[in-house]
Amino acid sequence: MSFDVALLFIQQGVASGLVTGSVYALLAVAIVIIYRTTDVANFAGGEFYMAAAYLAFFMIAMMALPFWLAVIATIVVMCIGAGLFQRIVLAQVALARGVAINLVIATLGLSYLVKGIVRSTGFGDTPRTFPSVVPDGSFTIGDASVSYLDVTILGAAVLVMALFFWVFNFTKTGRAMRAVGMNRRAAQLVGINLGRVEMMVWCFASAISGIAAILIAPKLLMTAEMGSVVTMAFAAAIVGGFTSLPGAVIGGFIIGITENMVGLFVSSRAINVAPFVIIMLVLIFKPQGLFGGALKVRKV
Amino acid sequence: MAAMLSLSNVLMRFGGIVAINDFSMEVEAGSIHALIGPNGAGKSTVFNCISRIYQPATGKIVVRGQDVTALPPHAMAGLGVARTFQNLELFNELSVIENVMLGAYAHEETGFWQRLKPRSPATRAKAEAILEQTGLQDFRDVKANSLDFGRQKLLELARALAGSPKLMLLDEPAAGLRSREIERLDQILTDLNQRHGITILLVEHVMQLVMSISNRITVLNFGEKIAEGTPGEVKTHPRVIEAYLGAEAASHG
Amino acid sequence: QAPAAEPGLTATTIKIGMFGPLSGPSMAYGFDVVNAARMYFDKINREGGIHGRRIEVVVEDDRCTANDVVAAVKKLVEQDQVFMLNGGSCSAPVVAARDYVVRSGVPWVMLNASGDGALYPPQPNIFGALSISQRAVGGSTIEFATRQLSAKRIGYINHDDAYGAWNLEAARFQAAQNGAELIVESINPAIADVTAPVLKLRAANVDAIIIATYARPAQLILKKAQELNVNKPIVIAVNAIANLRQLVENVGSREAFRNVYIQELLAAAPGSEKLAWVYDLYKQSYPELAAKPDHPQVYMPYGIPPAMVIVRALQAAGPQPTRAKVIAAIEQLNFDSGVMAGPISFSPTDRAGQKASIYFRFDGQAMTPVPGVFASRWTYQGQ
Amino acid sequence: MADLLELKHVSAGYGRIEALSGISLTVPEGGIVALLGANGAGKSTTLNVISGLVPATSGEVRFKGRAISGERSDRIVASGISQVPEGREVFRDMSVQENLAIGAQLRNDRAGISADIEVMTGYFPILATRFKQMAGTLSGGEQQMLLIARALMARPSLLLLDEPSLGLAPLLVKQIFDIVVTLHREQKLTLLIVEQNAAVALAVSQYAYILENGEIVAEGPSADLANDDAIRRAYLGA
Amino acid sequence: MLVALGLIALIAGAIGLTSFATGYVIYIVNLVMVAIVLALGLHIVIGECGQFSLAHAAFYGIGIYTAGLVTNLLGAPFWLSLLAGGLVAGLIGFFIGFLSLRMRDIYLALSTFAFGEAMQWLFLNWTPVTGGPNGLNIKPATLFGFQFLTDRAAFPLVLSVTLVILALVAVLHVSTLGRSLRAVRESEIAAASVGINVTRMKLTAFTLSAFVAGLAGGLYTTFSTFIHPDSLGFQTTIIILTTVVVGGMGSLIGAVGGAMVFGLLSELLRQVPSYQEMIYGGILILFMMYAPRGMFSFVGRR
Ligand SMILES: Nc1ncnc2c1ncn2[C@@H]1O[C@H](COP(=O)(O)OP(=O)(O)OP(=O)(O)O)[C@@H](O)[C@H]1O
Ligand SMILES: Nc1ncnc2c1ncn2[C@@H]1O[C@H](COP(=O)(O)OP(=O)(O)OP(=O)(O)O)[C@@H](O)[C@H]1O
Ligand SMILES: [Mg+2]
Ligand SMILES: [Mg+2]
Repeated sequence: MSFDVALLFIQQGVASGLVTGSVYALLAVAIVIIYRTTDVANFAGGEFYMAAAYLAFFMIAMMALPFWLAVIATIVVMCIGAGLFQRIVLAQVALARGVAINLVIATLGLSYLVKGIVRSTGFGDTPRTFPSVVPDGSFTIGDASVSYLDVTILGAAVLVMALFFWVFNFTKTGRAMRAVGMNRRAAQLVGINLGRVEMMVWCFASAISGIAAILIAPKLLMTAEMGSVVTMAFAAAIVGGFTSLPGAVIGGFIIGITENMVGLFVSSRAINVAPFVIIMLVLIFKPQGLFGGALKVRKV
Repeated sequence: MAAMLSLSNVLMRFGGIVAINDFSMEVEAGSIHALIGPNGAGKSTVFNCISRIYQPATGKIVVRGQDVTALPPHAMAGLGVARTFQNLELFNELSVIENVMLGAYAHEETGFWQRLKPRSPATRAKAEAILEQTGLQDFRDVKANSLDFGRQKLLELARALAGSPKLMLLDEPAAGLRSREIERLDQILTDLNQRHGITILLVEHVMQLVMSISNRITVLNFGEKIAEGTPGEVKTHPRVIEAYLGAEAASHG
Repeated sequence: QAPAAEPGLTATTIKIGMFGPLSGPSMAYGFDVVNAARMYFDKINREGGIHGRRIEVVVEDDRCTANDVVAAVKKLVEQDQVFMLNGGSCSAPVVAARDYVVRSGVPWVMLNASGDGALYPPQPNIFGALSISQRAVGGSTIEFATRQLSAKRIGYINHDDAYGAWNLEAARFQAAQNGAELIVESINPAIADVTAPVLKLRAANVDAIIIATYARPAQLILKKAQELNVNKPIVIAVNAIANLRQLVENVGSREAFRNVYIQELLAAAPGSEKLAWVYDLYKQSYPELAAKPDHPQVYMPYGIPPAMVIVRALQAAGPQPTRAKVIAAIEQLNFDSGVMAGPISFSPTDRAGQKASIYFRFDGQAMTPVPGVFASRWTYQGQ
Repeated sequence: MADLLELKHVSAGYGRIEALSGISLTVPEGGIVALLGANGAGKSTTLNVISGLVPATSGEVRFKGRAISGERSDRIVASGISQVPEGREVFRDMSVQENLAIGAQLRNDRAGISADIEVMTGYFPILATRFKQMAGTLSGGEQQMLLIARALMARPSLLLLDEPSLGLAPLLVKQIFDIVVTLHREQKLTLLIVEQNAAVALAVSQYAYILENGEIVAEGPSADLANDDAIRRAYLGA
Repeated sequence: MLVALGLIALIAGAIGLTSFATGYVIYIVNLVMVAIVLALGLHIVIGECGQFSLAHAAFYGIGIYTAGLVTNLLGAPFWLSLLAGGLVAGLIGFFIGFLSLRMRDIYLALSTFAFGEAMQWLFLNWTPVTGGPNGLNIKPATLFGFQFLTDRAAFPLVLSVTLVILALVAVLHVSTLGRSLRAVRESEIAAASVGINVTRMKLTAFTLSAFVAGLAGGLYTTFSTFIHPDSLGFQTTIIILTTVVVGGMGSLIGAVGGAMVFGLLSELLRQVPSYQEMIYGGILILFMMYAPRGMFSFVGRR
């Protein structure tokens, strides 16, 4: 391979990897927020994203709603749906003395349910898209070609992530969310409305998934199986440390870029296994992920 | 008399905080030795260093003549060291009797195949006896985490006893007990010490207990030893009064 | 076998066991294919059946997983006692039922599974590739690229699964024969970012790119090729892109279709006059399904030829059919279905029914047929 | 003095276990009431019923004349009841500062909150030196102080203390009870104290209840109880 | 007592089965027994030791490929293939356990998840050994020169191996070893303080769990003739995990019962194709809402 080609590969690989990575990062943020506050690894994260895409599709392409109206409606509906799931299902699991794994299996159940519902509408089979936020076309940076859509995705993703980072770390609501994640009893004793905070967390997370879906469906296309990218989001979250929001974001970029580098310099066959190899390597050397903090001995 | 336990020049840091600083002490075999000091002085940290949960930066820890500074935590039970925890570390979902039986783990047969044998009757009998001794026999099959706080503390003591220890490290065993139970605990500990010859290192804030049963007391403040001696000596030591007991408590006595 | 009573046969009925993915992620590959075959059987029944016997079908869901395919087959054979089998839409899992079917001796005509793993080496009672075999797909695309597009260096993107392994084998064979060089990029069907394979093919300066993947990755690749300014001809092999308007919409611009060819297995473009009867029959038979969006599913017509094979073989086997007679009859078949691009034929040594495909040029709006037939020359040589 | 808190025939339990069987008690406004009893008597359960963490199966809890049983715990906190729980329930991965701030979760007066944090570090100077340390790594006593301070940050009118002296050095026990008495005097804080150390509890309180197996077996002015022989033997040691 | 009676009834029923049931039913029963063994394996590491391993399908696959290859290449009798499958899986389980020792909770779960995905990729791409995307054809199992060609013939074999494994896991459960695994699950610090070598316990659990999963793989090859990597992915792990959780975590009856109920449920659901995903999802949700401690929690935890 000549130097020029290698240089081109690196540039294009990084550029495309950043964009795909931002998709992973957004979904990873949604996963991490839920995990940190409710201890649940949300297996339905992918289906939130899928459901949001179909909702938006339905409103834009079938009902011909104006784009922005559809976007807002999608986010609102997602938020309410996830909130209700928390309130009706997860709250009851907790009430019945379920532990974290029970909640996880409940989200798994939800994911089957949502997939089944989407498939039964008949829309699930053919890959679909809906008009993207931005016009077609691309430009080049160095040797890399980047589409307007890509730039928008990256920009919007970073914006959304920054916003949620701020909410989570620097607002009262965010503090309440973190408190619930640490000690539910104590949170109740300082006057936090547990139910509301948990509902809000699910609502936030699914809103993020909704935003991701609207940004990305035009790029990755929709099928009933599109939620499987959440695997990559999990990978991103793990690499980043699973409890760290910035970690999830950086993890997303790492996974996105590595996929491309492996595809370009090793083999296209290896693209899909690359994230898992990264996970294993990262965890072997840093058992808490890159930003998960030091391995702590519990004080007794 | 030989030293059951000796620490020399132990130093333990957490980030910037020096939790124990150049600390040395000796616990005589067969004695009840108390380690007291204000909250945050580093008492539990000393325990954690001895039971190998923390690795001190410098210093040496010797148990019954053997340097244990490089041993893993699980090796300590085999050396006859058992402990309880300040904030409870029970096997929550297991029954009371299972908790106690696990305490005897280090003395059961080892080896993969032997351990596959169904529960050994000897261990069970021993556990039953200890439940009797600690008054927990009625709770034998209850899950540990549904006991009230006081009984959970007692269960920890029972579990430690099951290990037939030579040295017991007790981190605040009386916390949460009321006076009558403290008296009972006093009796149990004295009995263990005198009849079974178990050496006890005790961290405790309940002075009523400490002063009545200890042979010797070491006082820690900000990770450093400020006094050591018999209860009588320590009680009147000005630095101890100032940092720990307070004038009133000392005068009551 | 006792000559007296063949299972699944009465004086008035003949029982056929059908199976395919009726649920779950692979549903798109077979749900309506099963429906199509079923409606064809119904049509035959309405027209009087076969030698006075009505065709009775028992349908099982095989979920396109190996264990479920085997469970479905065993249930049909042992519990429902069907006369013969008609099923299978997914290539890798159907292979799992091969040994059992061979041992039990039940004739099996696959639905649209390419099923190469069960067809090669040929087994006495298994017939398939009624849409096409993957070997035939791979060989044909290379033939098209070398003969029609005069390509010497060919970029070949396929899946890393059973599908891909089979079509690649024949593609390699044909490329060697035609003196072309093959640059292969095998991708996972679930891939999200196709930058690497496309960019590598651009850098390798290939003369043409063949995409032998499912619809979603194919569309991602087309889109990426446009973004990365790849202006070489692109051939899309069989992949269920029936709705060409959706294809253009998904790719995002007509620009991307400057130089695109589409392989087709059906006798004519979907929606054309020639196939109208199939779609009409579907609407008639399943009004509720037809009202759903995206129905019939893309592969629906592929269910007709297997049903035709069964009907013709039963007719040929005479009023007292046995499994052996039916197998012999299938071996002799050679007919034009009117649905697929080429004739359907078997022989004592060849169990793959349909091998031809035709090509269209598609400019984002209109389809222009490319004259000629481009056949794979790969044949089974033993293992 | 009006009754600030009133429990009428309250029962509660965990699954099949009945922990409280129809207890009644009152806490007058501005008073200090002690609740004594053996381990497992149901003292913590009582406080948790008041705080809304454990639902009452029957009976009624009234606060400021209003029935609060069945209300959500955050509403109860908002109405002016704070609890210092047993078991060191701090927010382990938050700093001391954040733990204090979150105590004022239901308040919106920024200035008042930071002033109160000052006040708390005045009461408990050690917390000031640990301001940025994660609460989970504090020593047991430090955590106990943090918990009291955190509860006070809500500016409650009724403070429930569950074994405040547990695990504290003698000097600190004295300090904490001094602070409690000071708060009671200066801020007119009403207190319900659960305490193993009956001597201390009876010394600071005006009225006391004694709980056994989920039932109130004795009650009376603290001074009287302290002089009652049976009580002395059972709770005060020789 | 109840358990023993149930077991006897089960065995009697199973033997009766061979005489009148169709080969199809026996096939399903065989599959269910493999599911039981898989669930038992996962029970050891999750239920007893509290370590979340999400690579169970990978160990199962290793067992299948090893046993299959040993049968194909060496013509070994079934018990040798079975054991080989278990041992190789156990060995790799030991290695993975070793790498994962420093990890806890979710990190452990996710690193094993990554390992599982990587293994599936390896199965798919290591064509010379696994047959890659073509899958691997497995010759029928043999014993004393007798070939097990049908499900019916293999059934007694599958049943006895399952019972033996069940018995072994039950012994583990009541043994000192089992108790010390549970101690690690409840509190590592306390476990160490009573003298339990926490590291060794975790390794033991990982290894045993992988060993049993490998045995399940070997068992599968006694009545199946084909394996494809598609069957060995995360989906499969999730199904096993689900059976263990819905049955009741930490309970032996739960693991076995969960595997039976879900094995049959899965087969029943094939009869309602268009709704099965929704029904399955709904069932999971309802179980978690109303019986999170397990569908057999009312039988009493063992
Ligand atoms: N794991 C840790 N990380 C950081 N700091 C720690 C850790 N463990 C202990 N410390 C600090 O070390 C000091 C001593 O703590 P330790 O728990 O030993 O005190 P103690 O004497 O047992 O107090 P108490 O009587 O209140 O239990 C404290 O300031 C505590 O904050
Ligand atoms: N979460 C729980 N699950 C089951 N039983 C419980 C639970 N919490 C408490 N109990 C039981 O309820 C009874 C009352 O417990 P509670 O904690 O109120 O006692 P307490 O008086 O505070 O005791 P202590 O002085 O030991 O703290 C006890 O028998 C206890 O075992
Ligand atoms: Mg301490
Ligand atoms: Mg209490």
